[in-house]
Amino acid sequence: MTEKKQPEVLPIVAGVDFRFKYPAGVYMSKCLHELKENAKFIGIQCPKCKAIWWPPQVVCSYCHAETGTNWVELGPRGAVVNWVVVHIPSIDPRTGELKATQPPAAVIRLDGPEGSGANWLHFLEETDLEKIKKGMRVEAVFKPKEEREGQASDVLFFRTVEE
Amino acid sequence: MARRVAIVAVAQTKYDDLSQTNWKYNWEELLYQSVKPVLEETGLTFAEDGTGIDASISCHDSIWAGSPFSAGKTDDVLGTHFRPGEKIDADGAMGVTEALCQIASGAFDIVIVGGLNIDTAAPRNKVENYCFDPFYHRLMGLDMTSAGALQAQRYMYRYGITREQCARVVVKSRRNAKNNPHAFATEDLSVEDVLRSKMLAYPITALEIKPMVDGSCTMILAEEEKAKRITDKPIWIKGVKNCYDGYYLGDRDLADCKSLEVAAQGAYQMAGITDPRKEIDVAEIGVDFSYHELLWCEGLGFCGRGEGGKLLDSGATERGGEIPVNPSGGALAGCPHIVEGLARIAEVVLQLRGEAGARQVPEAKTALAHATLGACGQWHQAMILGKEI
Amino acid sequence: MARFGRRVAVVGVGLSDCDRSRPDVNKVELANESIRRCLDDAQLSMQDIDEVVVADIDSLFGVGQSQMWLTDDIACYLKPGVKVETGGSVGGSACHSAVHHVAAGASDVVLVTATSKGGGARGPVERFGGGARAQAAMTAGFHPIWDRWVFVGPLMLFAFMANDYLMWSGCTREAIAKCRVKAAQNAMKNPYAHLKRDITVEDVLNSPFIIWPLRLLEFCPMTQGSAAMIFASEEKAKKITNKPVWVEDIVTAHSKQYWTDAMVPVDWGSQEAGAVALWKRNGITNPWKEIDVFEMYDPSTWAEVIWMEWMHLCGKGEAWKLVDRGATEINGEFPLNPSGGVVSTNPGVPSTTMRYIEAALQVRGDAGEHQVPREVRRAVGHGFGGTNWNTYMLLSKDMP
Amino acid sequence: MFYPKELEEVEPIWEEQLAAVSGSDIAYEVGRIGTKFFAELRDNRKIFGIRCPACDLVYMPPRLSCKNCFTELKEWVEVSNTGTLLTYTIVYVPGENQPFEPPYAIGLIQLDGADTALMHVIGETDLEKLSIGMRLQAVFSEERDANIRDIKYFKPL
Repeated sequence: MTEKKQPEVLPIVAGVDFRFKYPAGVYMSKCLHELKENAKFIGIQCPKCKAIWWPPQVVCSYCHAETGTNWVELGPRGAVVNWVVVHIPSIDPRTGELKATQPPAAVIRLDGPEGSGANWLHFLEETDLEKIKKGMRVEAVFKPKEEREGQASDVLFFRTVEE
Repeated sequence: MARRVAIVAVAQTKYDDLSQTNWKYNWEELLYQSVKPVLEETGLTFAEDGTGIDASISCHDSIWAGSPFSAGKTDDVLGTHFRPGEKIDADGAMGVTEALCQIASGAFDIVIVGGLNIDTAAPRNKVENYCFDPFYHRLMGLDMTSAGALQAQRYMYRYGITREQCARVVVKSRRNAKNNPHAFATEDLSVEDVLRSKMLAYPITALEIKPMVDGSCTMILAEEEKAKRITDKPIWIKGVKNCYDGYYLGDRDLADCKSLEVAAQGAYQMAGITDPRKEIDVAEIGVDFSYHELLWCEGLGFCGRGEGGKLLDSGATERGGEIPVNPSGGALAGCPHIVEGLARIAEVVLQLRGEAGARQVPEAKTALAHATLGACGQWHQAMILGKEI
Repeated sequence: MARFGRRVAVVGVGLSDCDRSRPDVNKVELANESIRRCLDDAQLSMQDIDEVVVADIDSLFGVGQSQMWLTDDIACYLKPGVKVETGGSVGGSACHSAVHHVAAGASDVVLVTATSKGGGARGPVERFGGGARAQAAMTAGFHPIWDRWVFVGPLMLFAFMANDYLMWSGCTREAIAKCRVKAAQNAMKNPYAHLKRDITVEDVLNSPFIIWPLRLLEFCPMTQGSAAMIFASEEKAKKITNKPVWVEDIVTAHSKQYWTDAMVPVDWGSQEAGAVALWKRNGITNPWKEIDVFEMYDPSTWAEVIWMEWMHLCGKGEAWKLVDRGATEINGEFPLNPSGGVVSTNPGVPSTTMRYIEAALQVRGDAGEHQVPREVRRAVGHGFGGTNWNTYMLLSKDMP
Repeated sequence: MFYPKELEEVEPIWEEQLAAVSGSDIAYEVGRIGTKFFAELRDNRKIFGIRCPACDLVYMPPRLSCKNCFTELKEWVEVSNTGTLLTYTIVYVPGENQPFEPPYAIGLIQLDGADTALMHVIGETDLEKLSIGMRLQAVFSEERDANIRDIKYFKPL
């Protein structure tokens, strides 16, 4: 465009600050209550292909069978499968607020019955990268019962354990 | 279209206010309540040996879902793990058109379409305000209701439509909804009740807008041969067209509905319909506000311009009338955003199959399902369905 | 064998100028820019367009039901249209919709439009740039109760992917850096690319960690830009252009709701499922030999390398070695992302459309300075997006 | 009950969160067309439309591209600050981004010299006395920030 230099117009502020109610649903509610009340991890097992779903869900992602009430207990111990360390400031999308630095995030394979298991993304207590190894055994550390809210954050982090 | 396509099964949940139960079901659990019945009815699975459902389409509006990539929430129940799935970010009726094209193109034989919304989890006014451009409309505080009020006022002014006529649409809708087990709002209302309810944006009152409810609707579409094998009551899609009007409300005379006329004529032409009022046995149309039904009836060619009020007064749009409109009660009796148009298609499928129960229109052979989206009906879709091929 | 009832071809492509910010246009004007270029490319007028498919992710870009606002500027006024929202793959999903509509006979000439221009932050997060906000906006696509609180956008996903690959493949960080330098070299040849810095392997290796072990230069930028494509039926395509690019096949694969398995990574099976279907269905037994150009959606350099393996372009653990010896360079044995890829230009919504456009331009021989120095008969464009959505389009010079 | 009893009877958990990263502080770049329009409003209290020579239409608000013929629009036309009310409504319920406390009136106003109407607020009026076809005049805000609210409202003439 060959128009002469235009006066500046700042971007127009016209945002909408909106919040939604997000339901956990019956399966996840059941599992979150179990975390809160009994500090237990209950996953659900597909009756057809035996895949374990954590968090529990209504149908099996793999074979579309209904999972029903085929609960299986997982954890509280598991093994570290993969891990990363966040180096940048991030925003909590739930509140829009800046998050302080966070501990290393890891995928933990929670122990299931007969050598099975299910993966969960959570935090590690160990912050020394040198010490984190694949296969490292860890255990869930819960908030005190009175502080638990029925959230995934009722588990504070996973602590390294010797076995 | 290159191949004939039929709808072989439909299911809807009851449309209800989930906030009453503290939003008991999450997205996939709500959708699964309509997915399971269509799977059971057809006996279809997601088998990949050529006998199963080939692809899935989920329909929701990411802005009403309150998160991007919202199809993730419904993948599992629609069986898309490592399989074809698409997401239509508009009314489910557009999803049905998409499924139609996916099948007619030869890409797939059987496609499942599911749509849902949890209206009551979303702040309606804020979401609707967010749907306007940030420069000219949003800062005027517009939402769909105030925009609709501008259209209602212009329409009433130009054609002498009365507020009582608009209110009668609501009365009729509630009366019809009594016969619909999926409907939410079924109480008896008088014209006075409607007019005396809280004024939201003149002339639209609280009873003249669709209530906020939650629910889901799912259907399965199939190509000709498989459709005939799956069911002895396939319902054929005979014509469909959708159309967008311009965005700026001030660009058009709001008493017109040009995009609806284009969509309707396109669908009629495809289906070989020349006199819609005579040839269509039942119509389910997208009515977000009372005046919509009158104005859309004109755009659909059920009567002349400005005659929407008279058409209603004549009783022609009653269930026993010449051209029954919304015998289910329509969205004014409660149907969530996004599901609205999809459920209209599901309702006419039930009518054509003769499975509409107490709301059945006798001997329905050809039906129209209409959907609309956007401020003042910017987008419309008309679909003609038929019992016979 | 034709896969569809009617043959479909790409007859026009258009890209806007791409940059970190395009303050000279608002969103609909930015969409308009690439559409004008696309119509010029096809030598069509807006009246020739039968239908428009809009790709967008409303929750990320600050306007709901964006197809409504876009209508006037995307040649959709009084025309039919579709609105698609998948993930970053959405610009590809929209193309697939257009192909289906043409093949079905619903329309003859369909325009696809994808635009990325959102609102910017004003407030306490502004000093961190839009990056943190963009990551958070994408994090919002994860499960609100289960996943949002722990995730840091797709960044975290690719960091996990990198760590996993480092653990078992024997891969060197230099190989990955080389791959990033290759992207920069290609981008410098592409007038529509965003990042065109002449970077070195050292630059990449010295760039800071954003999420260990992922470095800043190994991840894609944030770009504003738009892209448009026109698809037409056989009959129309032959009239419109003497260089139609035929759509041989399209594939979409999606995966399950929860993301944790993608961090392990198990869920890259979605990339695999899509690619395997594409190769198998089209009789391609050795894609490395039979595909002349591959445009992959590479949000991170790590993804480009790792997904080569998942897409069966090479064996497990081999990709980094191929990259290391320059096999994927523009004049290498398997030109991968001659456009510079997503790591150089990432508007998000149009990113997949851009991959398809690059594949089409390469088949046409119109890619200019970044045209690969070999005969291109078959090219593949790939798209990726949340929630692990993969799209593939196989384009060919020869009519299927 | 659709699901097994033990699930249907669970006390539901739900959480209220931001929809995405939304926020009232999000700002949108207006582009060069918008810059001209809003700068004229702010600096000169003038309202500009843009003309499509092919369709002979003056668009209000101005835009880059004609929706009918896709002509790229360049011809700026100053339109009057008076116009005719095409339709209106009175908003009674509070809502997001509203310029005034309800009840207030908004309407589509076709300014003299423009072929399409602008959506705006109607002020300095008895809400009972509004009528379609009435003449209105723009009242500018004292403090103007280059946005559509630089026109405070339109008042009856």
